[in-house]
Amino acid sequence: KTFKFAFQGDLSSLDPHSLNESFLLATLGNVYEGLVLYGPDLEIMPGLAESWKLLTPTTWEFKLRQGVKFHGGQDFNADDVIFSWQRTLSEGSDQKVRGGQIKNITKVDDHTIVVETPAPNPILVQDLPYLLIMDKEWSEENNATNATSAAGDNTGNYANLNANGTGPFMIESHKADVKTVLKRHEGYWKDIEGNVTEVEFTPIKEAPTRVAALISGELDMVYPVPVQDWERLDDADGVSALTGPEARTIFIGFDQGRDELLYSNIKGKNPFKDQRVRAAFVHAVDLEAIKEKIMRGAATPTGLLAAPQINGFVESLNTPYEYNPEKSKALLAEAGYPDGFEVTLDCPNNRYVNDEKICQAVTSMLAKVGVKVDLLAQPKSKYFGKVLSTSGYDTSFYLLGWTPGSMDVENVLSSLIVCQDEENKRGMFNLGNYCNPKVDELTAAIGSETDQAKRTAMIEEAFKIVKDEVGYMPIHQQPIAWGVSDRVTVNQRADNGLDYRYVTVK
Amino acid sequence: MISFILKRLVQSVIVMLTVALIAFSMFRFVGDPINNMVGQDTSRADREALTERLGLNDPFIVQFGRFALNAAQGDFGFSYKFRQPVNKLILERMSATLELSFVSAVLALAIGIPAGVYTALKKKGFLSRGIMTLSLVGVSLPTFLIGILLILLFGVVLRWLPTFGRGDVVAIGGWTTGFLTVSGLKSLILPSITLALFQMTLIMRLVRAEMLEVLRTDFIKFARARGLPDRAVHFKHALKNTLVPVITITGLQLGSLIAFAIITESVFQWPGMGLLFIQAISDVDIPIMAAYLVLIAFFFVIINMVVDILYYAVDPRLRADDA
Amino acid sequence: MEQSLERTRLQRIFGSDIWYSFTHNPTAIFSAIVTVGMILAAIFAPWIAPHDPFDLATISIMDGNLPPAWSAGGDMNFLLGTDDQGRGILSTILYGARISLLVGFSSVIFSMVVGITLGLVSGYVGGRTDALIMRIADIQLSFPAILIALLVDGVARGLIPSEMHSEISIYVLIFAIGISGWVQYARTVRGSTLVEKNKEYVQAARVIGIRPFTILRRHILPNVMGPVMVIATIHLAIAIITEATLSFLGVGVPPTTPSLGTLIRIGNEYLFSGDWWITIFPGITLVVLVLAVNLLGDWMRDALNPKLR
Amino acid sequence: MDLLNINNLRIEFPSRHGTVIAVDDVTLTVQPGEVLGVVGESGAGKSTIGNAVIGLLEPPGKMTGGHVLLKQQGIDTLGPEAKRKIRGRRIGMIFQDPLTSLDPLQTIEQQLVETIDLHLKLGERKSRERAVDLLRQVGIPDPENRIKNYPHQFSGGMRQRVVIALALCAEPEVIIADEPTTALDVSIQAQILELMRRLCKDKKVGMLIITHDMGVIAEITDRVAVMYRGKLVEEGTTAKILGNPDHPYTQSLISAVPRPDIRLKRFPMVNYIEAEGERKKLLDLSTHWLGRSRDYAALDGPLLSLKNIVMTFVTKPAILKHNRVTFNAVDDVSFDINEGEVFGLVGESGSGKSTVARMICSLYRPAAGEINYIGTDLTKIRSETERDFFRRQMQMIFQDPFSSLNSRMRVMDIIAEPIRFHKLASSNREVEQIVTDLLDHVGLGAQAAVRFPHEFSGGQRQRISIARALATRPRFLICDEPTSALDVSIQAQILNLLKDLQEELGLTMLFISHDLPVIRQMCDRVGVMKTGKLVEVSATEDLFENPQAAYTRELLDLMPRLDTLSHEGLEVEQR
Ligand SMILES: Nc1ncnc2c1ncn2[C@@H]1O[C@H](COP(=O)(O)OP(=O)(O)OP(=O)(O)O)[C@@H](O)[C@H]1O
Ligand SMILES: Nc1ncnc2c1ncn2[C@@H]1O[C@H](COP(=O)(O)OP(=O)(O)OP(=O)(O)O)[C@@H](O)[C@H]1O
Ligand SMILES: [Mg+2]
Ligand SMILES: [Mg+2]
Repeated sequence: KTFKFAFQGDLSSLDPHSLNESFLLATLGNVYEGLVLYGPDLEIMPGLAESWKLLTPTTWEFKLRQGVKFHGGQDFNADDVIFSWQRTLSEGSDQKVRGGQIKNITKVDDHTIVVETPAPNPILVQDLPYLLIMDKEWSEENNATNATSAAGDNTGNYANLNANGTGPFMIESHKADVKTVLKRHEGYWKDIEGNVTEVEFTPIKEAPTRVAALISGELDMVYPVPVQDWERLDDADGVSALTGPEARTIFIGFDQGRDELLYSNIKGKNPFKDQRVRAAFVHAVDLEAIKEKIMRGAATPTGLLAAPQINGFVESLNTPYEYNPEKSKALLAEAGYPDGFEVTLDCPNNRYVNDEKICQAVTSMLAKVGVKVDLLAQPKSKYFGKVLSTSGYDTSFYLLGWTPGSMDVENVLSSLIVCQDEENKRGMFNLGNYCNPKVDELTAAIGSETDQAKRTAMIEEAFKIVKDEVGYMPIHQQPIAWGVSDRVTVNQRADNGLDYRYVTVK
Repeated sequence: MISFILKRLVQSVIVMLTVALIAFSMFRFVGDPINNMVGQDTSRADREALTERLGLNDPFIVQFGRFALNAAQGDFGFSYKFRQPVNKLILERMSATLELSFVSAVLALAIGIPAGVYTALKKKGFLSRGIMTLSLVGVSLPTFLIGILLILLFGVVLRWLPTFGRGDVVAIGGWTTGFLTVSGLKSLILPSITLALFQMTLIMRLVRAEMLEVLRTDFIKFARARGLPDRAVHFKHALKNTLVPVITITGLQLGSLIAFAIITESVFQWPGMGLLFIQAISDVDIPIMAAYLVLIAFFFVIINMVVDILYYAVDPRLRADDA
Repeated sequence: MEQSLERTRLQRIFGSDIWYSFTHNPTAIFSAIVTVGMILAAIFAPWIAPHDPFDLATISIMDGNLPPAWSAGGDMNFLLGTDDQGRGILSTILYGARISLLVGFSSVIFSMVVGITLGLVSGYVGGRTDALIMRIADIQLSFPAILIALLVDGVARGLIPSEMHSEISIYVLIFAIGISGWVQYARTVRGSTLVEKNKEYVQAARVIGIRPFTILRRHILPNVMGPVMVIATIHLAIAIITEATLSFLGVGVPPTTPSLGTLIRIGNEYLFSGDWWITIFPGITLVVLVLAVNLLGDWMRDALNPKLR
Repeated sequence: MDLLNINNLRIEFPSRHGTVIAVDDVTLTVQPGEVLGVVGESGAGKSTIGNAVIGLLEPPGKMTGGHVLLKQQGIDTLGPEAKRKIRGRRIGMIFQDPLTSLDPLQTIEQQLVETIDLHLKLGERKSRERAVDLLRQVGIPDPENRIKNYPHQFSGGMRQRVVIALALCAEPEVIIADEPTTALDVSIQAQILELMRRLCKDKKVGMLIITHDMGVIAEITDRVAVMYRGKLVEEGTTAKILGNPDHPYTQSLISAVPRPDIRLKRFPMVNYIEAEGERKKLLDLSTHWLGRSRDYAALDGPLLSLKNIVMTFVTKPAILKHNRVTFNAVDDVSFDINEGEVFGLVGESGSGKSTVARMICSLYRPAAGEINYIGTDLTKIRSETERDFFRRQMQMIFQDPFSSLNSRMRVMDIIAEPIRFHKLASSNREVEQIVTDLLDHVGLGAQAAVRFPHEFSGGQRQRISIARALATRPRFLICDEPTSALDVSIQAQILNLLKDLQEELGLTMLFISHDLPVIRQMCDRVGVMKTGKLVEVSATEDLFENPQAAYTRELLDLMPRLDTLSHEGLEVEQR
């Protein structure tokens, strides 16, 4: 049974360590496997490791699965795990962050290993699903022992165009950006729910074309589908929209670090340093309207920077700030800006669902309380080229979206909320440099607290502070929408990942 | 003639170098490639290391020099995104684009020229007015819109033709062709029409405009006086005298078809060079962009050379002043 | 007939054959009316338009995607419906036309002037000059408007203070589109010039001693304008649409002040969802405009050629 | 039975500047084997008749009355396809403007073969043979190679002969020849006329020949029709019309025919004026604009002297220099022209006369030799500004009045251009004054100023270019066939004007013509050219009385004698 689908982006490489990007990992997750796997609902389940247990706060023992074979027929064993881990740390690898969670791996026997972490790490396994395991021998034969780097010597790496994993599917043919065909790996160690024997993936850049291809019956599934097209899909016969909230949170940030805003008519001081101004902003924006009109009712407005699917999500804090223009005006006046001020909003226009539209809506809502926003909407490469740390956070007011790679709030805190800190690589995506020492302490503690109850408490406290200080303007969890033909059933994961294991073709 | 061609080839090298130079002076405005090459969690240190390794911190003149040197040895580097040799990527795509632009160019000429002649002859005619007007609707709507509408009609509603891609292709040596399979041919139809529409209008109107003038010349009058049949008068004598501008424009258009059929290729997800290029722009895949622009420069020099040669072929009066 | 020898400027205009053939050509009159009408409508948009879609404080997202007034769920305030941000399509067309027309016409004129001049020179002078200009043309051709726009925009942003960015963006557009268009004219004109320059009437002019520049302007130019007109009139449409593409790339006008092209582009995203009016109305506007301009161009080409009158 | 009938033909050219009635109620007939000559004032409507007969009137022209019958069958009413069948096959047409009648992008061969094959269905090879043969008959040297050339590589006369060949190639029943010999030297002319006469007599072809050359009329026509202002004023046998014409216009026309035998002081003016004083009286140059003082220092030595100039053309371009086929159109020619002198240049068509002219006004750069004008070598001058000085002094009347006028400019602007450029007039008003005045001198009314070149007859265009040449008040004037397209009356008027300018202001002229009588009347010295070489240079009278070179004698013998013309009332120049 063949399953044909299209995605907006393409599979830039077959090397599981080459790029830390969700689509690539999700796709290769069908070819390669980690010690643990994501279940249908992002829950962690045993993968190449049958079981694991904490020996000391910083050491774990993993029992590896026996009798697993790579597509090439090689046996899977401890050496492969160690090798793969080392590979993630190799020059050119983009998995250094994951690899970095591990200090050392020692081989007990062929199917037992002990993993050592630099610090106590309660959520180590959270980081393992996408630490994909390659075969040592195979890699050495084809001297692909280093990850395919985007630069320098070992570009053109064998692993870039070939794959040899333990997963249920293996690469039949791969033409970058044109078509990739996978077929079922018969010797897979476990039988799977799905009945697909062949998968055909084509990247289709333009949304309308994608949708057309689905409706015309050429494809069994396409994603993402623009929210405004859902109704159309449901009306059309033979296809329907499969939707759900994504684990990604869209939010707007303020530059609270600088003493004067880069892009504003207020000189000599930084209005965003004033909590009242930030409060005024959040109260001026009508999240419901955005949900109804722009997201066609599909988004879930939020008050928290972490989505419900994320480990450590805090229900109580998830209620959005209330929409209240009057209050907003009052606050502005109080803060000394009775008739507002000007500021530039940086916004991507091809990164998140309807990102540009959201920015426009926010712009006009703020206009109503007297704040004149100049909207600078750009394609993602230019946008990120401007706002990120590498270009010195060149922004005053920006829209961003975040899914924690580890599916744990700790990542949210340490990337978005703690003070910018170059040395320790923390707060790198805290583009506005919201900074509160207390929160930093808490985050540090959360990182190493193994007692779940204590941990949860600290998480709540941290997020409470952020929310009270209006560190950010959370917008919503954006929806995922897949267009699926009635011929097939698929499982939609909240990280927008498609797992062929759960695809069945009627 | 040979000397002429040689001269051009020499010039083409200079042109390509200049293009590369300008290209490199411009890349930093296109965006920051790094973000497309690493995941969000990648630390700044690693990002900067990568930037360093790619030599993106060097002044553009240095980057250019490096590029030029390698290019001289036929090495255009590796794509940042695909981590594959750029030559390979571009070559893979070339056949798709060339076939598409070939077909649509043929369409444009095959329909545009006769239509132009007709509308010129039947200046006030009802039909020709109709043609003139309709053709304009074609150009005044964005290619993207036209593409989508065609897809909706023939792909979704009628389901006659594929909505995207190139269908099955047959590989002959390095060249993959869609001409040999049914699905390949079917998938050619919509994109080539979309592309041809614009060229067609342009060529048609050019031919018409020129014809109107030529038809009034004495030699046409004399040709009639000799009793030549209309076909001969119109196509052999009149049309040939209108060709110089038509050739020019056709050349240019063909060039831009090959180079920048970007919108059409992305609407139909046609795996051609245009698509590769626009992707490269949005991913800031500098090696691809650089190599591509240089290649295109070469294309244009060649095409325009052919055009100039055609001038001489068409109009003997121009040969005198070429020694 | 003698009076025709000393005529005031006005008489020259209204006495001219151009004017005469214009007044005797309904198509020309009609399309002229349409064109001028649109231009005026654009200029006086603030007075004509029911709303000011560029004033964000007045638009409300809550009336986004309303269908035209006459269809179910339509709203009388928005005759032609609204777009996703709740801007009245009618008003937006009127305001957007300002941008589109400005960019369209200016950039086309820009590239015409540059192209024709260079074309004439390289065709007439020939030799090294010709080679040089034509190779520059080849270089130019290798860069799509998109890249040029990015370059120009980048440089411009580098040079001028940030608060002025929004003002200059439109000139960036005009320049970028203009510069990427001139080659078409240059090469066409050059081609025709090569043919014309050997004709005897040019030699006659040379014998009189007329400067090459004047010969080009007065003798050759009129004889090579035919194709130029064709390209220019069609080019207008392209320019207007390119503007939208560039704006999307963030180098043009911001999305809060959509042009015709941008409006169409926004509409494209709603083709499936059935909000056809967002695309169709601006689309029609564009088609009509282009039609009118082209018909006008056709007429003028014939009118300028005494033999065809 | 009549072969061709033209009954009560009336043709109008409506325009917003009033309707021109080009032909007004003209009736003509041509018998099989007969040659009917049509003479008359330039602009009288002769060509228009021709065009009307084969149904190719220039828009906006239209037949508003009358019929055209071929063998009693009306052909003006036929459908386009039927008309097409007649053209070329049954009626051969030679247009007045041979230089623009050929498709510039097709070789002579292609055009001939195409036509022959179409009508005679001979097939490629045979057609080609016939084509070469035809070219030989019309006297094109080495046709086998020349047939491969393109029109622009041919001289005026050669093109005209190609056109004739094209018209004759299908052996039509009727031939309409509009000024077929204007650009031909007497020898070729004689040959062509002979060819045509034979056709008529042997094949019973009827011919309607339009010409200004009374010599030609005398040579071949059986009957002559005289036209004036669109009307047919007189018709009769050739002898009658030439001998004792009835109509005053005809009389004055005949009296104005330049005499081959004797040199007159002035050309007799046509004194027939139908309307009141339209023709210019003798103008008094001392007061006239054309006569305004010229700032020329009197010089010793020749004004212009050519030293061994050579012009080489490439007839077969090739990559490598050595296998290019080239030939010398002008081969080592040298002569002087003194201030105030009229130097005639005669010679067979294609002998390089126009090329010489073009080199003098530096349109062509000589391959060798120098051209000294007032001591400066023009071939050395590089910058336009330097050249200006000479440009103003040196003007040229082009051989082809059709292509040397910019069809997109009004006559007013065409003539005003040099005046404006050289700042010869202070105000716009004055410029327009001058232009009207010039138009008047060349016999075109002021209303011509607002019209465009294509609205004029051949002769009228010729006069426009003459007016343009005079507009700079030149010191040295090059006339390449200045009057070939003019009827004798206009010709007389213009030649007199030139004579006056020459005598009173010392205008120097290089006068290229095939019309030996005119040469005799105009020139002080004459040079004879043959195949690019100058075979003889001598004073006019000597040349005519006792020619030296064999070729010159040949020319003079062939010069048509108009013995029938009466002599009385002509003042012979004493010398
Ligand atoms: N296209 C036109 N529009 C207006 N008037 C025209 C046009 N063509 C010719 N005429 C006028 O018709 C008249 C006759 O023209 P025609 O060419 O028949 O003269 P012609 O007898 O051949 O003179 P020539 O001997 O100089 O050739 C002229 O007065 C001319 O001005
Ligand atoms: N551009 C050219 N290329 C090749 N040969 C040419 C070119 N121009 C003229 N010739 C040749 O040069 C010779 C002289 O031409 P030219 O026009 O001077 O003759 P001419 O004396 O003026 O004859 P006519 O009296 O018929 O005009 C002719 O044989 C002609 O074929
Ligand atoms: Mg005539
Ligand atoms: Mg000549």
